[in-house]
Amino acid sequence: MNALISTALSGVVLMFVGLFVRNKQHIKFFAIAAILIAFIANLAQYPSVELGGYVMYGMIEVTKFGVIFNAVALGATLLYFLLSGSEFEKVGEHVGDYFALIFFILAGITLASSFSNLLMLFLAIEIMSIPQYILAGADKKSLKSNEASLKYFLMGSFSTGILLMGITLIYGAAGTFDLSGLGVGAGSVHPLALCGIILIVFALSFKVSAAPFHFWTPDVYDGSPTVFTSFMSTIVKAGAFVAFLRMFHTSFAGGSISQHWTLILSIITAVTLVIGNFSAVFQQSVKRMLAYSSIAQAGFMLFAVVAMNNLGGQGIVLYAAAYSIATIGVFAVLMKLKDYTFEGFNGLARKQPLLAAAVAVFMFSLAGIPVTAGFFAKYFVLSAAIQHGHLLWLVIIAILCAAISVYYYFRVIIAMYFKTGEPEVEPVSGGFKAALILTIALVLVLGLFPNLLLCWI
Amino acid sequence: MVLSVIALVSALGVVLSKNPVTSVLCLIVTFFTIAGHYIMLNAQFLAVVHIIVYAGAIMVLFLYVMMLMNLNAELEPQKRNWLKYAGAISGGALLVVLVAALRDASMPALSTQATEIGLIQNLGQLLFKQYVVPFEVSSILFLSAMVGAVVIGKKD
Amino acid sequence: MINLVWLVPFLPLLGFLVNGLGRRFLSKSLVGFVGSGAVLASFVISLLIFLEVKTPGFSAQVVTLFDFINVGSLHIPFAFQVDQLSALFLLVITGVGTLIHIYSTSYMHDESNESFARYFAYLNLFVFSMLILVLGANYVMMFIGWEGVGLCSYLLIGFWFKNTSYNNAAKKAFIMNRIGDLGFLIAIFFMIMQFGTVTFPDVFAKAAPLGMNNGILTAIAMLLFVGAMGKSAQIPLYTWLPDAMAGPTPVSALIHAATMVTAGIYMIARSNVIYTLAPHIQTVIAIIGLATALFAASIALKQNDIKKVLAYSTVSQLGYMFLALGVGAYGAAVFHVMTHAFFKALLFLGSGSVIHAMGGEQDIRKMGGLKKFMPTTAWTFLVGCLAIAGIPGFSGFFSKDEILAQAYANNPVLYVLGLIGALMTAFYMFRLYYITFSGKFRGTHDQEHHLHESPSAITIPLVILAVLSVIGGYVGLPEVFGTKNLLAEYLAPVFAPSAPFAVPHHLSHGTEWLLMGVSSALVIVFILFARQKFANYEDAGTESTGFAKVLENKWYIDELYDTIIVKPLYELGRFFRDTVEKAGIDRLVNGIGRGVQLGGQRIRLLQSGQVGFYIFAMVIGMIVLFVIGFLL
Amino acid sequence: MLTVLLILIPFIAGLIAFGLKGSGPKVLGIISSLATVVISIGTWCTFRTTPDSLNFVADWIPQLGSQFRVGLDGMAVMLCLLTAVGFLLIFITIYSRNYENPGSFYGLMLLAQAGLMGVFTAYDALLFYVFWELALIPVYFLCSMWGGEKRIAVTFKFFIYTFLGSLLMMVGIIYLYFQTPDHSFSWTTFSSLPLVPEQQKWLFWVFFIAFAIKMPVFPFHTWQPDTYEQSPTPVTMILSGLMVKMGLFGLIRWCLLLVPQGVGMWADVAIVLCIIGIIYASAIAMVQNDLKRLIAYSSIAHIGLMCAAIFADNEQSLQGALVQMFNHGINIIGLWIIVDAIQQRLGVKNMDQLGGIARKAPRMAIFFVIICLANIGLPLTNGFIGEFLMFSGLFQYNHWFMAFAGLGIILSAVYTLGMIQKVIFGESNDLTETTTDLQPGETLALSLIVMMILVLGVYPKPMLDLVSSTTEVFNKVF
Amino acid sequence: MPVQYYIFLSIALFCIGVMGVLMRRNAIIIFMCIELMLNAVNLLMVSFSKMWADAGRVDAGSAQLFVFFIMVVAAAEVAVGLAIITMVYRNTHSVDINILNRLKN
Repeated sequence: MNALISTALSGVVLMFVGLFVRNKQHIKFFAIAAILIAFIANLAQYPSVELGGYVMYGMIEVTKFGVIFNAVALGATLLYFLLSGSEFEKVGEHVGDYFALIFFILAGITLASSFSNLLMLFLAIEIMSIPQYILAGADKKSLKSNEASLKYFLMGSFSTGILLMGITLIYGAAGTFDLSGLGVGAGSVHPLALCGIILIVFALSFKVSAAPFHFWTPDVYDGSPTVFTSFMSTIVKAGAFVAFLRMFHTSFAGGSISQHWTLILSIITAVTLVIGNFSAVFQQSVKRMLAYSSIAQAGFMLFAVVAMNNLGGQGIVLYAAAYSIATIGVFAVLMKLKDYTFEGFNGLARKQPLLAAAVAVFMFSLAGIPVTAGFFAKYFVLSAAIQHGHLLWLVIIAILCAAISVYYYFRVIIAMYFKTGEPEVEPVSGGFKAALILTIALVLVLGLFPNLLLCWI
Repeated sequence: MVLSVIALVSALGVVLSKNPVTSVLCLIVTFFTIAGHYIMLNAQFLAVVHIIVYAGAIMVLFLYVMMLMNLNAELEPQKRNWLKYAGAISGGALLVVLVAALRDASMPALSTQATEIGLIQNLGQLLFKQYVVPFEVSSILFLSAMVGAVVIGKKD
Repeated sequence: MINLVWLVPFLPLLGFLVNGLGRRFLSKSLVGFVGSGAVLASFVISLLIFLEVKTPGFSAQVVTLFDFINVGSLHIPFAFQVDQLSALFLLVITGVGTLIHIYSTSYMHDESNESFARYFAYLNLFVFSMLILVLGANYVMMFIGWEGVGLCSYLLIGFWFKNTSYNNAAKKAFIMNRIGDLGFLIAIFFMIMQFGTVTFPDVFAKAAPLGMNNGILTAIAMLLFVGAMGKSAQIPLYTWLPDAMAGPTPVSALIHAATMVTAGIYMIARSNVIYTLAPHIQTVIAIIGLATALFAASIALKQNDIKKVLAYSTVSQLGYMFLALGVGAYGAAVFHVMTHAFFKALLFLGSGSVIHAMGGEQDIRKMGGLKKFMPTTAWTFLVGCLAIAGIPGFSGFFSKDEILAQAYANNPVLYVLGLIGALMTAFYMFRLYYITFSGKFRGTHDQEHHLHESPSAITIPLVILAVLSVIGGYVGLPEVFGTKNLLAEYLAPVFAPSAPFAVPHHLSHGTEWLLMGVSSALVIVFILFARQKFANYEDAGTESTGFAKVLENKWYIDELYDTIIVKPLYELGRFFRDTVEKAGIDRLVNGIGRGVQLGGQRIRLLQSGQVGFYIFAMVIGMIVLFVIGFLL
Repeated sequence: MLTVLLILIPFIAGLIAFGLKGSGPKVLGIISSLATVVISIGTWCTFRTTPDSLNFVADWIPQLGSQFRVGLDGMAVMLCLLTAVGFLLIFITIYSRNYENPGSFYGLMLLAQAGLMGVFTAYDALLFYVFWELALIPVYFLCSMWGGEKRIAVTFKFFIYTFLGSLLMMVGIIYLYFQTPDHSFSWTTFSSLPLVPEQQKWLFWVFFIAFAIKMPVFPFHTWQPDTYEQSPTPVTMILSGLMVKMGLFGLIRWCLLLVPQGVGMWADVAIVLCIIGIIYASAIAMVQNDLKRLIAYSSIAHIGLMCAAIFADNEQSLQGALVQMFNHGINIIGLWIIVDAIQQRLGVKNMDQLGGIARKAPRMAIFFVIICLANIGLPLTNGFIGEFLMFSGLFQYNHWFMAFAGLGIILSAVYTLGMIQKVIFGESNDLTETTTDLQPGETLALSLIVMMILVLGVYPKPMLDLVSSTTEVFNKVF
Repeated sequence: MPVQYYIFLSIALFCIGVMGVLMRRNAIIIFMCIELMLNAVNLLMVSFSKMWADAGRVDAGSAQLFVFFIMVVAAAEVAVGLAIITMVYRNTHSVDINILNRLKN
C-alpha cells in the first residue's frame, strides 16, 4: 500500500518537476530520490504484513510476498534509473513525463502484486499498459517507434477486451469479483467459469508475451526507444507475471478446474519456450534477440504459474529479480553502443573490459549458469515443475530450450571476447561504471546466496 | 428482441461498411441499442453514462479524428479478399466455439421485476464506500493517459 | 644366497639405468663393461643359486619383496620363486646373455657413442625383464616380464629407428606379442576368478582337485597357450619372428633364439599341472607345434637371407619344443630349450660374425668360400649346424631325440612328421653352411678385401658356445645310455605335481635305439645330399618357379594376413572415421544444431510485421486452445 | 579446513592473477599450485589418520536444505591430488611460454582448478552442480580465446553439449531432492534414499548421459576430438587429464551409489556402449594422421574402459578404474606436454610431416616412448595396474565384454606404436631437422611424470590403499 | 427472458468485433471494433448484474460499477489511442496498419 501511494505520488511530483526543472540531468536525481523513498516506504510496511496480509475494502491485500515483490521491482527500477537514467533525455523533450509514466507503471505493478478483486486486476493491468503504449511511441520522429506504439496499442486493447470478457464470464458464474469468493473449484466446473478462466489465461498470456500471444513483443521491444524497452521487457513483464501468479494461485489453484487451465497453460508454456528460443537463434540485432529472449524467459517463468506451489512463488520473485537485473544491465550497455547488431559487440572486451565483463556476467545469468542469479532462478522454476510431478515433458523441453538459449546468449560473449573489431562506444562515466559494478555484484550475490532474498518470503 | 437485431445488424455494419464515417454512425446506432438494453436491465445510470461517454464523447472524438484525417471510402485501405474471409471465418469460428462452450450452462431466467441496484443513489453509495480504492486508482490511469496525450500529441 | 635372488634381475636393471642415464658421458668401453659386467655378475649369482638348488631335496623358495597389488581378497606380491626350473633358466639367460653382451661390445663398436650405450641399456633391460619372467612367483609377475621382454624386443628390433621397415618389423613383433598377451591376461583373469590367486603353488593346488577336462582349466590352458603362441612364434602368430631379424644380430641371438622366444615353453612347463589336466589342449599344442615345425622348416629351405634361414629354423625348433610339451614331455622341452639356446645362439652369433665381415651383406648367394677367410667362425658354425641337425654326440641330438621318442610313444604319426621336419632341418642348415662357407666367394671385390676373421670378443663367445653346443647335451643323457637322465631328475620336483595325472608312456629301450638309429642315419643322408648339392653353389640368378617360389615367399602368409586382417582393420578405421564419425554421429549432432537454426529461421518468419496477421494468429491460437481445453 | 583451502587457494590466486601483468601470473600460478600440491598431500596424510577432520560444513541456503558441505574420501583425495599435481605440471611446462594476456590466462586456469577441486570435494548435490558448471566456464573461455583456428565454433559446441548434459543432471538432482524426507541436498541423505526400481530406471539415464557427455562415452563423444584439437594445449591437458575425471567421479559418486538398481538394470547397455567406444575410437585412432586427434581418440578408448569397469561394479574393476583415473591423468598430461613441445617447435601436428625427432631430440623421444608405453598399460608402468584390475573386474562381470574390450589392448598398441614410429622414428626431414630438445621446464615436468609413472607402476600400494576406502563403501552397498 | 439470450447476444457482438479487427486495415475502424467488443462485455456484465440481483445478491451493483470503470478506462484508452493514431498519421499520412511493417522477423 505504501508502495502504491508513494509511487503514484512520485509520478505526480515528477510530472511537475518536469515542468519546472530546466536541467534534465536533475530530473533524474529527483526520480532516483523518489524511487528510493518508495523502496524504503515499501519495506517499511514489511513488519506490519509479516504475520498476515493487510486488507483494504477487499480490494487490496498487501502480503509479505507482495511487499517483497514490490521491493524487487522498485529495487530493479532503482538500478535501471542509475544505469539508464541519463538516456531518457535522448528520447525526447518530456523527460519528467517519462519518469512520471514509469512511476505510474510502478504503481500499476504494486497493484498487480496485491490486488484482491478482479476490478483491481483490470485496473492494474490497464495502468501498466497505457503508459507503455505511450513510452513505446515516445520517440515521435522515429517510424519504428510509431509503429511499435500503434501495434502495441491495438493488440493491447484487443487483449483488454478478452480479459474483460473473461472477467465477465467468471462473474456470471461466481457472482462476485472478490478473489477469495471466486471459489469455483468445488464441485463440477461451471462452463461460464471455465470459459472465463481460459479467456483470462489468454489475456494474461498476452501481457507476459507467451506464445501464441507474443507477436507484439519482438516488434514493440525492437521499435521502442531502447531505454524504455529495457524497462518494459523486465520490470513490467515481471509485474504482469506476478498478477498472473496471484490471480491463479489464490483463486483457481485447487479442484478439477486447475486441470483444465494447467493443461492449456502448459501447452502455452511449451510453445512459448520453443518459439522464443528458436526465433532468438537467428537474430542479427542484439536488441531484437533480447526481445525474443524475453519471450523465452517468459516461458520459464510460466513454469512457476503452472506448477502452482510455493516454490513457484519464490521462483517468480527470484526470476523476476535475476532476469530484470541482468536484462537491464545488458540494455544499459547496449545503449552505449552505436551498433546494436552482434557485430557491434565485436572486440568490446579489449576496448571496454568492464562493459564486456558486465555483459558476460549478465549473459551467464540469463543463460542460467551457476553463481549468477539466473541459475537459481531457473533452478526454482524447474524444481517447481518437478515438484508438481506431471510436468516432466515440459521440463525436458525446457532444458533443451535452455541449451539453445546458451547459443544466442553466448554469441554476444563470443563477439565481445573472441572476435576482433572496433566497436563504437559512447564515453562512459564513472557513475555508470559504479552502477554497473553494483549490478554485477548483485547478480553474483544473488547467485551465491539466493537466501538473502528468499528468506523474506 | 428488436433491439438485439438492430444491434447485431448495425454492428455488422461497422465491420462491413466501406466508408469509415458510415462505420462510425453504425457504431453509434449499436451503442444506442445497447443503452436500450441497459434500461431493460434496470441499469439506468449506466445507460445514461453510456450515452454520454460513448455516443457523446468517444464517438465524436472518433469522428473528429476521422474528419481531421479526411478519410473516406476511396482512401480506405482494403484487405485482400482471402484475408477478409479468413478473418471472418476465424471470427465465426470463435463464435461457434464460445457458443459451444457455453451452450450447456444452465442459467436462470431474468425476472421482469425491476431492481433498484442500477439507480445512481445505490451505485454512488457503493462507489464511494467499497469502491473508493479503485476510484482513486483510476485517477492514476487518467493522469497517465493525460500525460500520454501530452507526450504523444504535443508537437516538438 | 637365495635371499639375494633379487640381485639377479637387479644388477641388469642397474646396468640399464647407468647406461641409459649416462649414455652421454660414458665411454664405449665403460658402457660395455657395465653392461657385460652386470650380466656376468648376475650369472655368478645364478650359478651360486643353481648350486644351492641342485642339492637334492631342495624345495621351491619364494622371496617376497613387497605387495604389488592388493585389492580385497586378491593379493599379488612382488615375489620371486626359486626352484629348479627357474634356476636353470637363470643360468641359460645370464650365461648366454653374458656371452652375447661380450660379443656385442665388438659387434656394435661402429655405432655412435650414444647409441652404443642405448644398445647396452636395452640389452640389460631385456635381461632384467627376462629374469623377472622366469623368476616371478606368480602369473602376474610372469606377465610383467612377459610384456617387458616384448618391449625390449620391440626396442631392439627397431634399434636402427631411422629405417622404416625396421620400425615396421618392431611394431609387428610387439603387436603380435600383444595378441598373445591378451590370451595370457584372460587366462590370468580366469585364475583370479576361479582360484582367487595367481601364485603358482596356490593355483596348482587349487587346480588339481578340479580334475581332468575341467572346462575352466581347459580354457586357462588354451589361453595361456595363446600367450605362448605369440611369444614363441607359433602358427598363426609366428610371422613376426623372421621380420624381427631386422635388429642387430646379437639381439637375434639373445632374444629371438636363446631366451625370449622360449618364454612360452617356460610358461607351459611351469603350468604343467594345468596342461596335464587339459589333455585336449595338449593335443592342440602338439599339433600346432608340429605344424609350425614343418611349416617353418619348409620355408627355411628356400630362404637366401642368412638370418632369415636361422629365424625360420628357430620357429621350427620352437615347434619341436611345443610338440614335446604337447606330448607331456616337459622335461624334454626344457632340455631342448637349453640346447637350442646354445646352438642357436652360436649360429646367430656366427652369422653375425659373417655379416660383420661382409660389411652388412646378409644374402648367402653373395657369399661363399668364407671358410678360408674366417676359420673360427666357420668351424663353430659347423658345430652349430651339426648340433641342430641332430648328429649323435652333439647336444641337439639328445634333446631332439628325446622329443621324437616321446612323440613316438604318444603317437607314431607325430614321430614320422617330426622326423621329416628334422630332416628338412638338416638339409637347410647344411645348405646354409655350404653356400656360405664353401665354394668360392661370390661377393664384390671390395667385400673380398675386407674379409677377415672377427676379433676375439666375437670369436671367444663363439668358441664357448660351440663347446656348450657339444657338451650341453650330456646333462640330459637318456636312460638308454645306462646313465640317469640328470636333467630329468633335476627337474622332477617341478613336474611332480602333474605326475599323478600324466598318462605314462614307456618305450622299450630297443625301440628307442631303433628310433635313434633311423633318425641319425637319415639325417646324415640328408646332410650329404645337401653337401652334394650346395658345396659348390653357383648363383644362377634365375627366378624360382612353382612350389619353390611359394616357399621363397613364405607361403604368402604375410600377404594373406595383410589382406584378411590388416587391411580390413584399417578399412574399418577409415570407415569409422569418414562414414560413421563424420557423416553419421557428428552430422547428427551438428544436424541438431543446424535444425535448430533452420527452425529458428522458419519460426521467425511468423513474425511477419503485420498486426493483422498477429491478431489473426492470436485468434487462431485461442480457438485451438479452446478446443483443447473443452473437448479434450 | 584443509579441504576448503584446496578450493580457496586456486580461487583466490585466480582472482589475483587477473590483475597481474608480465610474469607475475606465471609465478603466482606456480606458487599457488605448489601450495595446492602441498595441501593435497596434507589431506592424504590427514586422511590416513583422521579422515573425518577433512569434512567441513557451513550454512549456505538453508531454505533449500543446501549446505556448503565439502569433504574427502579416498577417491576424492586422489583426484584432488591429481588436480593439484596436474596443474603444477602444466604450469611448470608452460613457464617459459608467453601467452597473450597472461593475467587472464592464468586467472582462468586457476579458476578452473578451483572448480575442479570443488567438484571433487562437494558433498552437497547442489554445490556439486555449481562447481560442475563452474569448472566449465573458465575452460570455455580458455579454449575460445587461446585456441586454434576453428576454436570458437568447436568450443561452442562443446559448451552447449556439456551444458545440456548438466541440465539433465540438474533435473535428476532436483528430482532426488524432492524424494528426500527432510528436503536436503546432503550426500548422506541422497545416498540413503529408498528409490523404487521404476525411479532408478530413468534416473540412471539422467545421470549417465550427463556424465557420459563429459567423459565422453560413445556416442556422445563428437565434441571431444575437435575440442582437444582446437584448444590450447595446456587446456587440452586440463580437459583430458582432469576434467574427464569429473565424469567418472560423478559416475561413481552420484550414479552408482544413488541408483544402484538402475545401474544394475542398465549396466549391460552402458558397458556395451563403452566397449563399442573402445573399439570404435581405437579404430579411428589407427587411421588418424593428426597427432592431437589421435591422442583424443585414444583417450576416448581409455575412458571407455574406465567407464565400463565402473559399471562392472566389483571391487577389482572399481579399484582399477580409480587408480587408473589418476594414472591416466598423469600420462595424458605427459603426452600433451610432448605434443605441445613438438607443435611449439615445428608448428605442425600432422604426423606425415613429422619423423626422425628421436635423433634430434633424444630426451623428448625417450619421454615420449615411456609415456606412450605407460599409456598402453605396459607392466611396471602406472598404466598397467589400473588396466589389469579393470580388465580383471570386467572379466568377472562378463567374459565376453572383457574379451571385446581386450581388443583395445591390441589396438592401442597398434596406434600408439604407429604414432611413435611416425613422430619420432624414421628419417628426419627438412622440418624436423630443426627440432630442438626439451626446455628445462618441460624436462622437469616430464621427469616428474616419468617418475610417477614408474613409482606408481612398481609400487602402487599407497594409491590402492588410498582408494580402497571408496570401494569399501560399495562393498557395503552391494 | 433467459440469461442465455444475453450471453449469446454479447458473444455475437464480441465476435463481430473480433471479426472487424481481423477484417479491417484502417486503424481507426479496428479501434472502433475493439470498442464494440468492450461494449459487448459491458452488456453481458449488466445482464449478469441483473441476474445476480434477481438471485438476491446485494452486491450485484458492483458489476454495474465495473461497467462504469470499463467505460472510464475505455475513455482513457481512446484518448491515448487516438493520440497514437494521429501521431502515426502525421508521420505516414496513412492509417493503414499494413504499411507498418518495418519491424518484423
